[in-house]
Amino acid sequence: MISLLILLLAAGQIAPPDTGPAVPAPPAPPAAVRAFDTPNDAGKSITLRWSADTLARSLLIERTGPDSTTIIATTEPGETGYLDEQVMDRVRYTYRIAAVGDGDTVWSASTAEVSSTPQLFNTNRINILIAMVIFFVMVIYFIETAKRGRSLFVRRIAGLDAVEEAVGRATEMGRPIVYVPGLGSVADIATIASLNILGEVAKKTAQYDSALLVPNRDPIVYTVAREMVKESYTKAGRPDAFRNDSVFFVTDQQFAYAAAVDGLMVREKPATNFFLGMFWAESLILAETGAQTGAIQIAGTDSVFQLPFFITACDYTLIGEELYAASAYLSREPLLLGSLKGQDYGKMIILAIVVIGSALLLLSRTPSLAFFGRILDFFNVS
Amino acid sequence: MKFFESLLKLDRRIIYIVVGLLVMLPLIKPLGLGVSSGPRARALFDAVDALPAGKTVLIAVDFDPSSMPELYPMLVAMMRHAFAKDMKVLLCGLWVTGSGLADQAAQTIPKEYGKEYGKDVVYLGWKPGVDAVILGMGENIKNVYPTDYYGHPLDSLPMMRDVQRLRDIPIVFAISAGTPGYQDWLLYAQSRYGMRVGAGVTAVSAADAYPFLQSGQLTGLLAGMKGGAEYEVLVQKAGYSKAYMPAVAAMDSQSLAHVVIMLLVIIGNVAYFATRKRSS
Amino acid sequence: MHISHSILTWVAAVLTVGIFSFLWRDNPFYKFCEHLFVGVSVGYSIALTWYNAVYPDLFNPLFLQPLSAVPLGKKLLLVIPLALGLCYFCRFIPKVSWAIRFPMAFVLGWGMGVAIPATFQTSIVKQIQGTFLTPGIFGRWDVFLWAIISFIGVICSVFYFFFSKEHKGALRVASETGVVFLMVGFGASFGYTVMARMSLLIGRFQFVLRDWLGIIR
Amino acid sequence: MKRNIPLAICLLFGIVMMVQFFVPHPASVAFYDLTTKWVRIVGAFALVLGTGSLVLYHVDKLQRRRPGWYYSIVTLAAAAITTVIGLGWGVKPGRPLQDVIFTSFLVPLNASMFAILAFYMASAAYRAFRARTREAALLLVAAFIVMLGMVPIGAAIWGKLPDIAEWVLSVPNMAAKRAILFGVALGGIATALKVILGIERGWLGGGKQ
Repeated sequence: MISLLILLLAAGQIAPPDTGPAVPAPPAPPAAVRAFDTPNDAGKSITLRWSADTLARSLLIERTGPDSTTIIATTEPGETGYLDEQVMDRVRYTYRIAAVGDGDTVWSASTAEVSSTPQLFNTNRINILIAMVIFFVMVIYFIETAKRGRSLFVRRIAGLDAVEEAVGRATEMGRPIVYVPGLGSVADIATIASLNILGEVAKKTAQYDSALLVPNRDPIVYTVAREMVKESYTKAGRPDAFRNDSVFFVTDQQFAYAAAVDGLMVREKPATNFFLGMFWAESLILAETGAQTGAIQIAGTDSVFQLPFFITACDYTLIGEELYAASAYLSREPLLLGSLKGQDYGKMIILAIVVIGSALLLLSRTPSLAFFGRILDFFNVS
Repeated sequence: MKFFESLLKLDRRIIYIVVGLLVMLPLIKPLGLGVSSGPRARALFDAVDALPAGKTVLIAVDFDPSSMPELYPMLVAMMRHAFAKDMKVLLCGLWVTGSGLADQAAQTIPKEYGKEYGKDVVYLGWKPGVDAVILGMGENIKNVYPTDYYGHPLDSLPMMRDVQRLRDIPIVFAISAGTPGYQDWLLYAQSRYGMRVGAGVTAVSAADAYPFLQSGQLTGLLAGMKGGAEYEVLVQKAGYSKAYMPAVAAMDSQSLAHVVIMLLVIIGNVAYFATRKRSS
Repeated sequence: MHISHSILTWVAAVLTVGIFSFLWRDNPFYKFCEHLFVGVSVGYSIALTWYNAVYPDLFNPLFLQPLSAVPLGKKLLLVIPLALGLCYFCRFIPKVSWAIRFPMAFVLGWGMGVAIPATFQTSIVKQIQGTFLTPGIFGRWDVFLWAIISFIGVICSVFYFFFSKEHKGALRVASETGVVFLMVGFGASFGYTVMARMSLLIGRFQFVLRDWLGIIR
Repeated sequence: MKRNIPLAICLLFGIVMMVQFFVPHPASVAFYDLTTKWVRIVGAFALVLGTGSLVLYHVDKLQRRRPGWYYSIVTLAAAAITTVIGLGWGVKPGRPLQDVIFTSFLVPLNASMFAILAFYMASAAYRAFRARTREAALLLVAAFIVMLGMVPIGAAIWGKLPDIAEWVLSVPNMAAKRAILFGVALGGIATALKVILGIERGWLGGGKQ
């Protein structure tokens, strides 16, 4: 994505193909030759700029260091800049550029002394720092207010109201619930959200005393899931009801795992299937087989490519962020509700920036307000 | 209503057989559902076609065997186009897993036009590093590739005498299944050496390439199997090749496959709503 | 119809048919191919991990290189990832299985620390820039119309994801339009996925018909 | 001790890497390269952990002669042979691991597994993709337009179809993707922040103090 933008900016600098014969008159020396320490870099680099309106055959770049004067590069006449990366930090250099004509070479005036230094802060990324500070302050502020007991409202999420009903249904029919915590690792946000929801669902299966099956693909997620379910059963006051083989590791191979869970669903005929977390191409195999067994299916993922299959094949689908909000919604835990509120305000700020920014940018068409055009550059990334 | 119920209980295997046959048959006997060449494929074709004989076209094979069905036909079609116009083809690649494919193309396609390795086609092989490779080739190809994929020193290959560095090559056709790929050729080859860049990509990543088309950085774009088929048709219509066109045949299968999927969804829904109306 | 004589093509063809046999019924031939697949892919990732990460970054500099090549300071630094990595093995020892949290803490902390600024850069700041309406849209009528539609689409779809307010009144209208855009977006990626999967299936048939059986040229 | 030190490590590296992003100084770049190597090494050990649990699973299946135990021999043998070939002869192109194992085993197996999904999609299209809700119906209509627009048969049916498919992909689809990206990005950042600050402790695995 980043390179996308650099490329678009680079569009303007396509060097025009060099056409036309060199005029025999002696070329004028390059004008406005400037040298400065390359900004926002790790040092050892000096940038040269000049306006070459000469019709020379080529240009010579000469650097004068404390102990030597050498010609470091020859470039095409069309070039107007050069990056010298063979310099040492904190050493003073001066530069000269020559336009080479048919018989003679004309030198420009040499630049002022310049030395290269590494920078401690990348000023191009100030916009990201501002965005980070604003968002962090908001999330932490709302978590603190939630801690002080202020109740925070969360809108109804269809898929999650069905959890209560789905667990009840499983108990009446005396059939198990299959909970697939996704195929991601513990470092994936969707897996963390899914494990939190598993904790809530386990509390309900403990209360209703219905069977719960949790097949895992990642060995580490397996250990975390087992702890989560055991803890939920003790919190629900039913430590004895926890069955050791309800949470188990299957295989970490994507399609072998999908085939194994399919076999489980066809054999056990669960009343409810949960598919919450990270999914890839196997989402379709699980959702389609699950639909055949007649179970209620509640799915949720942040993977845009897999959501279409869940939406068409499952009864309820949590789209992207709804999966993250689910654990806050089910647990009503102040910390989670607080951060959810922070995210909502983050979205509001983004919308405000987009609307106001667009209005100003459109106004910048009128010459007097042209400076609004620079809003776009503020959002450049590098 | 009995009919709809039995329809709902249709065995999956019957669906598999139907899909399997409909996809396989056109490969054996192409239906020729007609591939209309879009503007993007034509732009690339015209750019290459306008080059004088003797010029060299650089093709970057930046994909691996798993995206071969979509991208390999593009490589073959471009090579046929260049050879038919007595142009020379220089192959290189930023993906180590693509070396086998470039080698296979370098051995099979030139024979169709009586072209000789070293004189009309050279395969440089793979080298680690992306910006280092492209920038190095910009200064002097021999710095990056002292020898070609088969170990011949570059000086011993007649074709390489008038191709010292990227400025001597008018256009690079970057066939990429991801990164590294055409974006690197744009970032390094075009902005620094003014090379024109054409891109061949998989269908899934085509949408990401559109901005580079609108900005004029990409000289043309082939997207997925359809893009390959469009170029194959252009090459054949211009009389440059009469060989079997894998992408065009595949497009017939792709068309039938899409139609089958849509019919299945429609039938499935009709049966579902019919039985539901009766039961509710 | 001239069948290929290369052993490797036959191996690939037999494995292809083995996997496809699962469509008819789960059978021993498929189970063999599936278990072979699991074994080969595990072995392949071990070899790649050894040559691309463990040997060049740890084993060689720490154990093989003499002190002249790799100074003691660097070697001691390398002991840290080695120790963290070994903690993973504690998972098999019940008494100290909690030690697995050290490597997880490092990988999670490092990963999240790198991800946060990068996510702000690519998924927020750049996307905001892309969503702005710029004077350029006044060019042609359709460019103007599509720019307005996608602008409204982004705003309404974001409203759909609002959690802290009940979707009533204006917010309800916005989120309803948002759902329309979301569903059309998912439909588009569904269509794309169908095409991508079909190309792979066609690729397999081309391999079987051309490289193996030689029915098509 | 068992919880506070891991939380401290997580907090330390989280904050340091966030700050590193803004500092172009060579020391900061060197720190980034050094820790990237560390993450790759630790990740390699995690792979050994995953393989360990896989091998234990199959060895256990073998010892207990559980149904289908002979397949475990296939997995263990294939893993051993591939590892020996890989470690013995190297991973560079031209070596047996790439030319034989990758090209004639992994590529066909992988491609066939994915190709099977095309068949699953067909059966799922018939048996599960119902226009049960208004949203699902909208999704299917958009899918039809894109699928038809992308193949020559679509253009044959109606000349304008490819352009409409192009429009669906570049206007509504792009808007929806961008909106989801905002939401998922903020959600992900909030969760990542909570993990670094130790508010989100699920990964510690609950239980023991």
